[in-house]
Amino acid sequence: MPSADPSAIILEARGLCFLREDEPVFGPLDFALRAGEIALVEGDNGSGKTTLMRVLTGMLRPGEGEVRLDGATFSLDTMAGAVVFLGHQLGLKLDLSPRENLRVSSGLYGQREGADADLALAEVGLSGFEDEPVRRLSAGQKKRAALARLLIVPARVWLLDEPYANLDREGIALVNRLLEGHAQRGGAALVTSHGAVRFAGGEPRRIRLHA
Amino acid sequence: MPSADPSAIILEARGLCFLREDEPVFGPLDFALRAGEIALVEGDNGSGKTTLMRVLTGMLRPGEGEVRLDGATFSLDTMAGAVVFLGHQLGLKLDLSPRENLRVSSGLYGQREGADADLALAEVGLSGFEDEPVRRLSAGQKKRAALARLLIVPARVWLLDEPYANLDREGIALVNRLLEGHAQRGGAALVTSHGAVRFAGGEPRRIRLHA
Amino acid sequence: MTHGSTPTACAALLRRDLVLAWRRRGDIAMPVLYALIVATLFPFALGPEPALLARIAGGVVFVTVLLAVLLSLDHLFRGDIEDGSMEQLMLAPQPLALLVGMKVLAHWITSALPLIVVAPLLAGMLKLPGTAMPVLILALLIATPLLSLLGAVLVALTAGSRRSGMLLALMLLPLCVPVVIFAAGAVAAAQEGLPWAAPIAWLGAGLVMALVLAPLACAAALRIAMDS
Amino acid sequence: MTHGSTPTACAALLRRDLVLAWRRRGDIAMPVLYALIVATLFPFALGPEPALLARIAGGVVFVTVLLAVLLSLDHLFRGDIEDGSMEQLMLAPQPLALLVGMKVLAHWITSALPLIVVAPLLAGMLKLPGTAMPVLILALLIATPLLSLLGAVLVALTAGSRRSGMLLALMLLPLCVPVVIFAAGAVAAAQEGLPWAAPIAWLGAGLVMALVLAPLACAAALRIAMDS
Amino acid sequence: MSQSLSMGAYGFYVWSAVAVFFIVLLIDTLAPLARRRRNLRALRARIARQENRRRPGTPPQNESDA
Amino acid sequence: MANWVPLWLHRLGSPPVFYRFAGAVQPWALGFALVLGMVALYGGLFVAPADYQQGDAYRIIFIHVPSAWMSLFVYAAMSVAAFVALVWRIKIAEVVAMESAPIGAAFTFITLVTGSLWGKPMWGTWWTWDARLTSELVLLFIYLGVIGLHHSFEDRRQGARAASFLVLVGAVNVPIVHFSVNWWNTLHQGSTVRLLGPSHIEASMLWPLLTMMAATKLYYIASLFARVRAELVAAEGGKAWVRELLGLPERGTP
Ligand code: HEM
Ligand SMILES: Nc1ncnc2c1ncn2[C@@H]1O[C@H](COP(=O)(O)OP(=O)(O)OP(=O)(O)O)[C@@H](O)[C@H]1O
Ligand SMILES: Nc1ncnc2c1ncn2[C@@H]1O[C@H](COP(=O)(O)OP(=O)(O)OP(=O)(O)O)[C@@H](O)[C@H]1O
Ligand SMILES: [Mg+2]
Ligand SMILES: [Mg+2]
Repeated sequence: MPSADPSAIILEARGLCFLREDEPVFGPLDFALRAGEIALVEGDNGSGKTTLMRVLTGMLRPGEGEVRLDGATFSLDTMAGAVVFLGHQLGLKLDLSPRENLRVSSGLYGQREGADADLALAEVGLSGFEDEPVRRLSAGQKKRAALARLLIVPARVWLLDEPYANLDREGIALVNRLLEGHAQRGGAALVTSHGAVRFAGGEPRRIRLHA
Repeated sequence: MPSADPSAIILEARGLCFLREDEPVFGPLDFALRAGEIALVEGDNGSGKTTLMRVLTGMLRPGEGEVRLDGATFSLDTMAGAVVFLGHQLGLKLDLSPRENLRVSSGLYGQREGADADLALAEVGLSGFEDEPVRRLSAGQKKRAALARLLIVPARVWLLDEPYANLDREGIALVNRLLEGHAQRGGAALVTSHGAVRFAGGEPRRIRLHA
Repeated sequence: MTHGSTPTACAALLRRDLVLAWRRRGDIAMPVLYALIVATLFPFALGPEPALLARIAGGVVFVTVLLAVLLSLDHLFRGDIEDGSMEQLMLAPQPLALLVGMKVLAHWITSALPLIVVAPLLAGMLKLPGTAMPVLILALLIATPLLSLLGAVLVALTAGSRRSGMLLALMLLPLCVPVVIFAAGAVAAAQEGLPWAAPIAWLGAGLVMALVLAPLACAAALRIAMDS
Repeated sequence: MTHGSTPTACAALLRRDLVLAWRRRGDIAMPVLYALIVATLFPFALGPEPALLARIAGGVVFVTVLLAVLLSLDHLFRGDIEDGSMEQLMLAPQPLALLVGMKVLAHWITSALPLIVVAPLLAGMLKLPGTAMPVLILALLIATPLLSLLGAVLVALTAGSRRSGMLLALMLLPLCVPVVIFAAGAVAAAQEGLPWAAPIAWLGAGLVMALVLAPLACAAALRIAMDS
Repeated sequence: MSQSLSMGAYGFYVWSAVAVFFIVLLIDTLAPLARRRRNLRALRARIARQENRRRPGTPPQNESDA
Repeated sequence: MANWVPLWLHRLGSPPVFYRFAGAVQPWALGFALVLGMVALYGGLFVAPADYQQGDAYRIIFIHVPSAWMSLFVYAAMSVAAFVALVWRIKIAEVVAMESAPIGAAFTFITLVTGSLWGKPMWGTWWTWDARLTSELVLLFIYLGVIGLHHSFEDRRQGARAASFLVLVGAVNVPIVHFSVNWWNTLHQGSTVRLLGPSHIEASMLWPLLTMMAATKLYYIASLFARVRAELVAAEGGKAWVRELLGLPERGTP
């Protein structure tokens, strides 16, 4: 792992700003995420949470300011699998089973030590659905299948866009459990939510966006 | 309006059951919705809420039992616009603006007296976005655009599948406001949720599904 | 409270589909481009002998138009099903067959009509004699709505499936064989100065039947397809 | 913790696309059937004269293959973009151009290869003389990957909802025309007993260039498409 | 006999036709047998999976307060 | 109409009954088909005399014509089943219609190949765009379309119903394709060769032909029943009778 130092800043935004047709979508943001930190991005509908996430993945180019990963300016080409993103679109192939979907992810991103697809699926509550095509899962089950990816992949930064949506209470607890585990392993995570759901693990950092 | 009698049963399920490959997805259900009643369908992920909704719209054929609308067995052909359904897929055309989408709905379903597209959009908090293609709206804004349809269309029965997902706090209050108004006008509604969100308007009926 | 009238609903849907097509007018250009490419290709592949080209012009134009229509048919209902609009259509208090008919009409206007407009150009490139041109246009005007309607029934059947446009092609072929034979036959007859009214009349009869039956069949097929 | 190696990632992606294709193996058969159908339509439209058919056989086979390849290319990236898999690919610690190359390879294997296998059958049905058959296969073996690669760039450009992509597509689509012209030309030459090595060599040169440049262009185009 | 087997000059055509007939129908006969076995195996697996699904949760049962 | 037909059909419409019935009939049908087929082939290939015009090549008739006949017969049977399936929603009819398609496609394929093998020595070409040949090819496409549509659905019954719909649409098309002989100016290569009407045929040639026709009918029944049984196991997976078949306990009892 490149940065074993627990107090090291992993992800940092400096004066980050995204412009769409020269209108700022979100204002200049400054924040730094250290190893083991979870930050909650809060804001109303349309305040720019998803846009911020896409900027942080490098998919969108920031209008002003910059994003730094492990202290270096980063782009799609240089971040080398350090980041995993879970968006409104889950990135699952409907014709593959959850297990096969996981195998693709671990092929692309590598596999965390000791991680196992079936264990991960059991942990997100999908035992018995390992071989069902994802097409046949309910909305919440699909979300869980996507969450299983987080348990497999060795990325240090998790960017989760509304991970709580479509999940039942047990599923919300599951997301919180996953985040706590990740923080304990020294990862960092940025999670968007509408504040309607209380994040359980300690008091997280909050980044507030205004529409 | 066919049934002005406030105590009349609008939507009724008798021994309703759906089988998928001969496995029951949800067990025999009996419930009756009267004018002005709102019922909450609760259940964990994969317990069959969406499936129940699709059966109630007539899109899926019940395995056993029957659904009655205004006392008559109903099917896609006989219900004549009495039902409006909002599912995980919102039924919005991404290339049209919210206003254009609303115009299509009112063309198909007719328009409620005194209803106006721009007023409805303002009520769901989309003023200023009337002419933006839906593609450019955020997830929550899309949901709001779909909700605006409820304000326009004269259907007496609303079937809402997870209307709260992707909405911020103000959006959740909006859905509750819409439901209360609908109940006061003598409509009936069935709403699924995971119970993570508390329904505000009085104590609603609850229908519980178990996986 | 006003329940929507059927004409309003049809107009709203037709208008929606036309606006959507206009928003993506690039996609309208695609079938035309395919057709142009195919037409350009033949002189290259066969050499520029006018007699040979003239001989095959009618047939090539029809096959090309058929394939181009097929290409665009594939998307007729898919978008509506994927984004949940089809459920809205089915729940609307209007006869589904009529609504489906409107969708087919919109499809014909946006994909077949441009092809008919460029058909004289294509035929000209392939040296079709000018005398046969009016017959070509007439045959296209009758054959393309027929193809759209027949195609729509099959697309509706595949609506709930995870299918590709190719399955559609396979299913459509047996249905469109007679159409192609009649249409190309009429043009060939006109080219040789023979009477061409009979095949056109057959096509017309087919079109009338399809206009009545196809929307009903479509609606029935969609009901089957959505019931999953 | 094991970071995925590039070969592993490529293998995983290739495997995924092949499994997906296998799950929908009906779709693999489809280009083949489609080509068969088109080949069937031509005799219907033109009449069954063997000499005439033999004359156009080469051209028809290539136009058909072009259409079938383009038809199936249409879905190359769309599925991945719509379900969010494309974001996963772009964030993976692997060169995007390579991953895209894998996708094109999978596409070629599942849609062009079956076509090449049935091409002799098609050509035979259209009375192409046996002497020209090896040249036909050779030309197809070089032309289809070229079409897949060029088509992939085209599809990547139109992937976003951006107008500019459409414009570039209009410029790129005609690029496919020379490929078909050279390939059909080689077959026509072989049919007439003329030397056919030159057009094949041109095609080969084009393929080498496309193998290097097209994945890079694709990756760049996809970045643009996702950046909205 | 060998003369009768060679079918004049047409042995190749006749025997190919017979061979095609038998091969195609043989495949057609064997396919459903294999499929039945596969289906039964898949069914056992599916039932096992479904038992597995039910184990962690409550038994299937529905209620409503109507 | 006598009411035993609907009664009998009604009883057979129950999947477990049909499963058992098919299981009892299938081996016999297959056995008789094999025996009759062998007898017919022996008669056709060795006993019947060579044709004075075509020499021994005409012996392909004993395969080609029964197969060609079956390719149409199976379509007819499939159409009836499809109609019943759509109108009365009978599961067995859906399964019968869908499982007929591959068999019909197999016979159509055999017809095409054996016709080609016959055409090469007789007409000097493997393939010509004769109306009858082409319509047979189109029939193959219809079969393949039905099979493709059936399998492109997630849900079995839905796929079966959609494909049944296509069967009926295609059935309307079959006569059209046949009449296209008149509309389409073909070369009509085959017309001179097809002088063998069954009535003109010699008895030593006729009996193997008729025997082969009976054998193919029986084969169709055998293959259809085997397929239906295979499909029923999957389609009725959750039902008690299949669980019993698997030796599993009733659902609900732990
Ligand atoms: C690919 C080539 C061929 C195909 C697809 C084909 C197809 C057919 C079909 C579909 C039938 C059944 C017609 C019906 O029952 O209504 C048939 C019958 C027949 N075919 Fe062929 N055929 C082919 C080649 C040939 C050749 C080369 C010969 C002989 C030289 C031949 C001789 C016959 C005869 C004698 C019948 C008997 C039925 C009758 O008299 O109508 N066929 N063929
Ligand atoms: N198309 C389908 N084919 C087969 N099985 C399905 C299909 N859709 C859903 N299922 C299964 O049916 C069950 C109920 O699904 P449903 O979508 O109704 O759940 P839900 O209550 O809406 O869940 P969620 O809260 O996650 O949306 C699930 O176990 C699911 O796996
Ligand atoms: N592709 C796009 N093109 C143009 N504008 C866009 C696009 N996507 C989003 N927007 C606009 O940018 C703003 C921020 O959108 P974003 O999706 O980031 O919001 P969000 O905070 O994720 O909201 P939600 O909670 O509803 O998901 C919104 O006003 C939206 O209308
Ligand atoms: Mg968002
Ligand atoms: Mg649901």
